[in-house]
Amino acid sequence: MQYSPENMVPFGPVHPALKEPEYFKLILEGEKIVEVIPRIGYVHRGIERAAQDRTWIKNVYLFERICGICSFAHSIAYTQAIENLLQFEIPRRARYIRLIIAELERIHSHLLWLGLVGYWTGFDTLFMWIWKDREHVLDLVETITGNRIHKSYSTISGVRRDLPDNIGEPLRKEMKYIEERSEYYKSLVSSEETLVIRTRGIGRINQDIVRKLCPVGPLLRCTGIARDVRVEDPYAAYDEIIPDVKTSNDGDIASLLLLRIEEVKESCRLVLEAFEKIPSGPVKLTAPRSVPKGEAIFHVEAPRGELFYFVRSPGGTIPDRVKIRTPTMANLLTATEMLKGHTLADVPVVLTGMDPCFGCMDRVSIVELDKSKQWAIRGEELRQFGIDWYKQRRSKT
Amino acid sequence: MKVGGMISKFRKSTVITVSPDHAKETCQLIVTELPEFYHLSTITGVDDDPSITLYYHFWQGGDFLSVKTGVPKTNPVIPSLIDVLPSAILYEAEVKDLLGVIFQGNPLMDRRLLLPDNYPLEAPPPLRKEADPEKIRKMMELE
Amino acid sequence: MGEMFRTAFQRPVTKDYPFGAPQVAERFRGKLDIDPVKCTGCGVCEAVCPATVITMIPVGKRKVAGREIENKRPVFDLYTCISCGQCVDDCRFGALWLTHEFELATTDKNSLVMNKALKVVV
Amino acid sequence: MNALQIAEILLFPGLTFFVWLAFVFDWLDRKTSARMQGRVGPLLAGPHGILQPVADFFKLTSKEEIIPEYADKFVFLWGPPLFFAAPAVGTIFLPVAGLNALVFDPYDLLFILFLLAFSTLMAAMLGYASAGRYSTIAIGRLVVQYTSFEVPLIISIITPAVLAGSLSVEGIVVAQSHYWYILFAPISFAVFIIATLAELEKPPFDIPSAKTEIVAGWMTEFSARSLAYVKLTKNLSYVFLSALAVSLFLGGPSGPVLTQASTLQNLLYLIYFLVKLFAVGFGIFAIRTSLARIRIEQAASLFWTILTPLSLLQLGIVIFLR
Repeated sequence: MQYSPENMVPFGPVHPALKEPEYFKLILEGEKIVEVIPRIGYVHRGIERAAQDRTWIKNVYLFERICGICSFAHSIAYTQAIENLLQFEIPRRARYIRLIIAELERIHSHLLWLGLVGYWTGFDTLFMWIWKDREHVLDLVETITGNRIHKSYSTISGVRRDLPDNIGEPLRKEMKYIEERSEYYKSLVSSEETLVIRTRGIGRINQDIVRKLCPVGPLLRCTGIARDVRVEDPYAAYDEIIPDVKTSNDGDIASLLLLRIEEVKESCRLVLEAFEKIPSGPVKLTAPRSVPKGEAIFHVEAPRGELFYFVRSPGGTIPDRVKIRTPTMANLLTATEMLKGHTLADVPVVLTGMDPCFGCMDRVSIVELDKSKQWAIRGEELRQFGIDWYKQRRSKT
Repeated sequence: MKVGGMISKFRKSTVITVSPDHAKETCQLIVTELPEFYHLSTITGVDDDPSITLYYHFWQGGDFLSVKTGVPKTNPVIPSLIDVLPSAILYEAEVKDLLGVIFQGNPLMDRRLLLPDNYPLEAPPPLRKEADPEKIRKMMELE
Repeated sequence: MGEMFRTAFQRPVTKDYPFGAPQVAERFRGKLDIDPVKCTGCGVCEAVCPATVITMIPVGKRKVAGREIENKRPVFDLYTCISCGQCVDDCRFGALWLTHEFELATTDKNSLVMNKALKVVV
Repeated sequence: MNALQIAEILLFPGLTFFVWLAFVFDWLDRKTSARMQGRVGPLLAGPHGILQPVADFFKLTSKEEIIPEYADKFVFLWGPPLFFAAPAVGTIFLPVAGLNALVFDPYDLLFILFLLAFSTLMAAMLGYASAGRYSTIAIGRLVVQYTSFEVPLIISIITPAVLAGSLSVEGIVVAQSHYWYILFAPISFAVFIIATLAELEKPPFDIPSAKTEIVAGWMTEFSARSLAYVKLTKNLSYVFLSALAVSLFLGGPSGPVLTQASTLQNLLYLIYFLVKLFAVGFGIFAIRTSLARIRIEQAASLFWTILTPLSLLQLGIVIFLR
């Protein structure tokens, strides 16, 4: 379908359905989507350039502000990359605490996404309920780290403060509560008829698309490939507390829903197990100001997938280069692949399928692939085009 | 490795340093030859004055495999990996925009990428050493 | 459907914040505060602050071992402060801490500039 | 048409009463769906936020009206009041206080059917006049949805008419004085409720005004005055259709009458009518909060393949019974 301005419907950049500005040019044939051209870069802040004139410690607070939802994943990825360079062995208790906070963040991120799917299929009640339950996790995180989202809890040589001592009882209560609720949502999602017909069979991807486009995280696991950084390349305390990787194999939004609920339950189990087995001991060592020369690669299983950090130090207090590749960046091509062949009504649902976090991804972006530039179409043109397009099609068949 | 290149191994990631024209061949070997499913994590570009070094990071199971090549700053051109790994289109587009490396065969090369539309054309790409933010900001105000 | 009626009769979870008291966790990181007496003007907090909030202001002279040394005290422009608490951790003299106060909206910016530390010495 | 009748039409059981009911329904809808979702709902305007819809209406009318450049000026300006007229006129035929309606006409049921069709036509006209891209897509969906839910709606309205043997709402209400038609035709009552959900564009059928895909659907380009009218009309048709359901299936204001004094009788009828009206209203609120939005072709298939044969079957039973 040759791209022409007449049948192009803009979706974004500022659109009530999308929380962050991104812009998808949808080439429609009637209501069916034929071609999707993402054009993003509206929230690009040049973080990688900014990192090059800040010291190692200051960068910790810069990188955790890349994404509002997976901020702790960014900070542990960065701090562990530097600990690699320093050949540092941080205390075991700090690694356990990092695991607990990372899993709490995964629960809060998945619940946020589940609520959004409800919102985008018009099911506001599910959105309200899930976000009501998510508050429990956020309050828990606030009692431990002092802030709901920007936890600023992990530094280069471990964790800044120990767990509050009376945290055991509320932690167990909240985890049990979240497990119960996710059990209820699991049954609701597969039984609620209006939700099922909006999500089953939508945005189907299979293994060869995945092998070609390399998505990461739940999008990869929903096609049956069990690939999780926590298991394959364990960091923090994942070598002692092994998460078991959930997969499903029909790769549509419904399976993504169930997969993420399973992961929430799995995270609850991990948090409780880590809390039972946590060793005593210090949580922080004194870290040197400067990092020896060298380069290090570190990746972490953020809620949305593999978050990749490449840090290169010239041997001083200022980094030479920090390369960050966020999971949404890898998933974007697969998402546009999922969109093809569906109707306009499915666009928000499929877009949430990959759980986009454009704040993360927008340090880099892709531009539209088409050639012709500006367009200004009026309602009548689009309608007129639709009418004679169908007339001409009918005459052909 | 069949391709001439220096292999250095530190901690969990192996780096194969190759000359620019062998880069594509090495990546092709990694993807096709090696049995496990190699996942292209990303392409990193670093500006070390005389040349721009590019790393192609592949992730497999526990360890990393990075193909490292250097491209002269005067004419930073290198064949693109699109036909071998379609997902590379994203990462090449990013490196092109931030460092000005041209990847032959990548459809995004002629489009302005993540930089704002009023980023001055003659200004050096932002991540280059000689790009000084104050100067660029003044240039942008003029336009 | 059943769940709906059960939630209908439970108490709604909306917190009546503007009217009721704000519920804040014990470790909440709010506005920065300083104890001017403990502060010795060493300047470590200025070096470590990610948001360059702190600037050291010369306050007077001090004689140490025969040499005249500038005496400096920090001034905090809390307008750009991100409440990360890095300065609190790195202050050896325990002169800084984070309060629970978060209602910082004001009509003029320099009401957020905190120069309490200057007053004591001069 | 003496002064009392005009006052009755304009004031008590007529226009202002129903507009006031429309505001109360909107408040009730927002409050209950909020409570069911664990929220508090409107709180500040008036006791428990009951004046919130009224406050919204007057705030909107005071705002500046923006007319899109390509819009068809005449329809855009005069459309909303006309759109408001459709349900407003319909309310006259419904008996509220007392068993007889304000205006009696042997064939007023047909006129009500015309009014339903007219309000959807007006919605399409308004959306098309505002010439925005989102509204043109919304109009396509609106017309598809209308054509699919209209047939079961008409069939489910005809069943009580066949039962009562008369084509006027008042006739049907009178005929139901000792047993309500819901006992005989429960299926058509259910079909009627589902069709009203589709007519009012409430979830699961809020496809034409799906806020996550096409902004506010055919209402996207409306701003101050016209938006206030459109919102009020949606609430008014909400009240009108539930009142219609009450009169056709639940016997309107009829109910056990204790005294002979006519004023007390009318008061009693009014109370019965209001109780039934709010019961139907709550039913629709519950359905509205618990369902997700389905796609347009799924809605069309739901209506054509399931609801139409069902209501035909019900019509057959009723004719056979009669």
